[in-house]
Amino acid sequence: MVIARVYVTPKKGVLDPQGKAVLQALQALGYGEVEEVRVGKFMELRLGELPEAEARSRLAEMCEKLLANPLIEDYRVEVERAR
Amino acid sequence: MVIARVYVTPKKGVLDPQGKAVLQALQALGYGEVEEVRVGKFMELRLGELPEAEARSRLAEMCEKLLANPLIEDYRVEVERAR
Amino acid sequence: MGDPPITKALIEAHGLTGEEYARILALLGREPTYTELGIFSVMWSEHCSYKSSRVHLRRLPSSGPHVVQGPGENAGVVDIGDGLVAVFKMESHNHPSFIEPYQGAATGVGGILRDIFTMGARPIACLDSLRFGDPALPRTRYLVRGVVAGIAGYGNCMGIPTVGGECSFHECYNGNILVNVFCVGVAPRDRVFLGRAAGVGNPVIYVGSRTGRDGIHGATMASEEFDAGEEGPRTTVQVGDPFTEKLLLEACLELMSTDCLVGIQDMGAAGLTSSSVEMAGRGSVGVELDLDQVPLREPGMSPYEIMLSESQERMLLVARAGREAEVEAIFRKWDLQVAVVGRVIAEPLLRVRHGGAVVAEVAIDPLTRGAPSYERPAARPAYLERVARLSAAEVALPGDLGGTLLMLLGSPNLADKRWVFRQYDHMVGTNTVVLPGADAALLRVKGTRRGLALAVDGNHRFCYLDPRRGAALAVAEAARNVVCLGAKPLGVTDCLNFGSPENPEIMWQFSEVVDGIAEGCRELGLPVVSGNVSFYNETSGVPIYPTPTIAVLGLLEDVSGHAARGFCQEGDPVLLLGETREELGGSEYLKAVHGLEAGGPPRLAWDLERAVQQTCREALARGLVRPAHDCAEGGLGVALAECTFGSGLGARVRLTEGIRPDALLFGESASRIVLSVPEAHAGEVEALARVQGAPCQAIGRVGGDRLVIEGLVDVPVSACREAWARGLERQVLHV
Amino acid sequence: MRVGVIVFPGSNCDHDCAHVLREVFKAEAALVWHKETSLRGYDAVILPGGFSYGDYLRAGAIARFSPVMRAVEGFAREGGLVLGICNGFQTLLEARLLPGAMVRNRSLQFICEDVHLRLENATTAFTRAGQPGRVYRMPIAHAEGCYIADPVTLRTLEDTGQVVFRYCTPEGEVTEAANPNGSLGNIAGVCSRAGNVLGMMPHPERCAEVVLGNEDGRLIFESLLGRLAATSVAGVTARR
Ligand SMILES: Nc1ncnc2c1ncn2[C@@H]1O[C@H](COP(=O)(O)OP(=O)(O)O)[C@@H](O)[C@H]1O
Ligand SMILES: [Mg+2]
Repeated sequence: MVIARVYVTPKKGVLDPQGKAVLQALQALGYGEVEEVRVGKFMELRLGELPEAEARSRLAEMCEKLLANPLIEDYRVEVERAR
Repeated sequence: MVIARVYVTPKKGVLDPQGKAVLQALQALGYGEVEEVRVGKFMELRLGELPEAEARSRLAEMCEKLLANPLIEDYRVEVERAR
Repeated sequence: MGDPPITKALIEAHGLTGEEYARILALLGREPTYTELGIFSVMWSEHCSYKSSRVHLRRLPSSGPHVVQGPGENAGVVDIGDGLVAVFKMESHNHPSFIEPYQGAATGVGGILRDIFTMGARPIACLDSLRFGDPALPRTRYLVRGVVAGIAGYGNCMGIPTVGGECSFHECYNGNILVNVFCVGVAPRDRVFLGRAAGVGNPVIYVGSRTGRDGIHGATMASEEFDAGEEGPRTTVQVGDPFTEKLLLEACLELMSTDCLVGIQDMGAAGLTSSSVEMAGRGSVGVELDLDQVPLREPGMSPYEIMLSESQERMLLVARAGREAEVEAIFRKWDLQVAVVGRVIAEPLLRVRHGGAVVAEVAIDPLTRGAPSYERPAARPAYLERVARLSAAEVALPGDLGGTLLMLLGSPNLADKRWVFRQYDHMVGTNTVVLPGADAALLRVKGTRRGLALAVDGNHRFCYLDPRRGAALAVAEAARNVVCLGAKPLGVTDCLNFGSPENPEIMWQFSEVVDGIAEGCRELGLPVVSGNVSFYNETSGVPIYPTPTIAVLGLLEDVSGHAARGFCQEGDPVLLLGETREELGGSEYLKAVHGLEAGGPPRLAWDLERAVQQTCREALARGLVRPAHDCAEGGLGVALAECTFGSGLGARVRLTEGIRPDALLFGESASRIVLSVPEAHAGEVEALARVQGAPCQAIGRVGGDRLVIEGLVDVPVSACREAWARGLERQVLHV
Repeated sequence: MRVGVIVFPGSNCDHDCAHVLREVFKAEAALVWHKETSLRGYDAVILPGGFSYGDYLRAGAIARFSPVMRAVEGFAREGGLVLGICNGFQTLLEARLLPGAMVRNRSLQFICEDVHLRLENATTAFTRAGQPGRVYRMPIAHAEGCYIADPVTLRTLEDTGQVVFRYCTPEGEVTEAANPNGSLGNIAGVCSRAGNVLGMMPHPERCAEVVLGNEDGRLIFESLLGRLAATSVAGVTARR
């Protein structure tokens, strides 16, 4: 079984209204030490049995097509073989 | 400077409608190997200079209070000292 | 993992009393299984059995010429002509929303929507009645944001507009907010479906989402008060999936256009248990379930968990035998789960199998009609003596009445609620003719010339000071609001929110409120066709104020003939229907300016109320009136200011009653409506009022950019508007 | 002359669009299930508003892969008229039939209210009945309506007249205060280079009837149906 973790973040320079709102909320709550926040998505996928290299290339495709919008988002994939 | 990464995921057993929709979409796209998807949040925070232990405890607080909803979400924090 | 043994502690944890358990033993002639204990506990919970309220609810009038279906089904049904019916009901989701405001409110919307479309009606509108605690508390802000976002999140995604409602604040809700949601749908009169099982051998079919471990014991939770310190039980949070519900709505309506369906009911509180038991009960048959067929989200769920799960977005239906494949095809088309999970049987009992064994077998009747019903002791609360007195001497007249008006307009309860309703899609469906912010919402009914006017109302302070009159005033006001659009009130649904019924003082309040509603409905000829009771709204023994929410549905024969919104023509005479008496008791002004909650609520004379409503409706029907606006919280001063917000046109008014100026401006005498009419029509309106016996005075004229109430108030309209428009943000949201 | 209104799972303005076409304009409209693979027989296609697939992940991201979208792509490529309203616009962006992307409103809240729009391009098939520079009032209802594009794309859109509507004041001034969601350049609607695909966040179908108190949305339907009538008279409609 393969476990994949996909991290999707707004591209640098792209508006991140959510990050801005979280930053303001944290500062208002007294966490003045926080200087910047970016909010993205985190996805955990469980895949059936398949070779790691293939898993990686399939996941890259899924990201390009669906999981991220490459125009505005960056993504990163981690693959781990479980049990 | 401290960089923190916060991962927020739906708690086990709690319905994850987004994950369900993404799973079905991936399967329909021909990625039949995907068996489960959970969709959560990923946040990157930049904090000012402060000791790591303190950063960790402050971050745990922020998660409990704001970044995650402990009733329905789990969270995990990674802290890294940059430059 | 075997079932736990049935111990005293386990029985107590299920909210069953010793007596109730003894009854279970007698009924079964043996010890219940764990699953059976669970079934009894949810079916006999306050939430499902109405055990403390049933004896009282009977006093509500529920019949009338328009009533197609009164209480007892998933929602009430009234005839609106042209072969159509309106299906409507209100539900509370108070406890879950306090624990997790977004999901609690969202799943509340999901639940009431299912109650409507389960009857074959496409929902066309929701209204929400919200009560929060002290605006100064950070938690209040958090709850407001979460609840509003949750209602928006669910309703918007479903494509059901939220077209109105109310939102107010009082410290009595600090530990128990109220989230009541009303929904109305429209269906052809001959295509109304009931939650009834029938036809021995017919399949019982499960559709919608899979069953998970969510919300197990939600129904018993709604029947217990919160303990101090904790923010409520932590195991019951359900997450809503409006997308799946939208599919479920479309699939159910598609199924209903065939003739496969015998009966259908949503799985709400107490899930599979209450839906199967109630359907069997209404049809006087039994149901046999095979839990191995239920689509599960998690492996290894026990029969107890499957029977009690409150996973959202599920329905149970009975189809004609032999038509299973058609039903399956429809739900598959919409990517939903569908499974035959049982059969209708002749013996009137619920038999549940799991892994080949029978894990529960219980007669239906003791779970439904035969459930416990209590006439709980009631006692007039001691506080009433204390709050009844209000001496005028205690209430100092403010020096600057214009300033007081501005302050009231910006106070959380009276301020503009745009921040709330702009987060709701209130136009989807393209039926919303009068948008949120008016006395009532107005929806056109496609394919006809008709319109439905909808309003929800309730004044918790009046009900605290005098539960019976407060409730009657709520009925009068909700009806009056509908009348202000020119509609004729047709029917009522209610949501009754109270503390613990085990407290005799609360029970007294409840009984009085029921009598007040009954009186109001009788006097105005309105049937109560559905409703909901929510008890145990208290934290650490401190109950909320008695809070009935009343929703009225009204019918307008010609939707294009509705009233305008606010003053719109320079020089128009301003008329006041009804009369202003020296009544400060229970007013928003007393509370906001003087910190007092005392005195009796305003008097209510039904002859006067009817005369005012008749006059207004008749004048609107004849096209004599531009806007009509109900005069309620904040009194005449606030009502006049509200009339200026649309166009920015002010008015000059002269009030001649010889009463205290603050009572004149801010007293909340009932049965009043402000009209502005074209000069040429003023005489006819006055004549109409005379015929009806409604007092009607010309109090001034529209014009200018100031609101002038001679000798009392002289403020720019823009200042009123500014105070009002920013009030909620300033005082509640702090943005 | 037949307009297809696509129904994705979660579309909720599909009936509203069909209602306006049929009842207000007496045009022929059909609901097209998202699993259809052909648009043969349709003269124009509308992707309606709503929450296709719950707007999970990103608005329009999943709908974009519905079988019917292959047909929509082909239809657009051949010059067919495609209108995306709100969620339909978002889906057209995800499908790359229009340039740019949508992110959440800067307030992070869903916003439902009337806005004012300045018509910037009255030459498209969807706006030809209007006057350039005129101000229209239409409702918006969305949470992800903040339009963004990279600077080069934006420049091109401006230079080629692909910006069709802009949020403005009632007087027609394009100001920050009149921008409800933070869209770059106050952009409320854009069309494809060829002009046959339009995406707009405001809902014209919600303001095309007297009874609803606003008829400014008629612009879109009158233009579209007028164009179709013109082309069918000219016999050019033979496509497909
Ligand atoms: N306050 C009330 N007034 C009139 N009818 C009521 C009232 N409360 C409940 N009812 C009726 O009792 C029945 C059961 O209530 P309901 O709230 O539907 O139970 P559930 O929450 O399990 O769906 C419904 O027909 C409802 O309309
Ligand atoms: Mg119900």
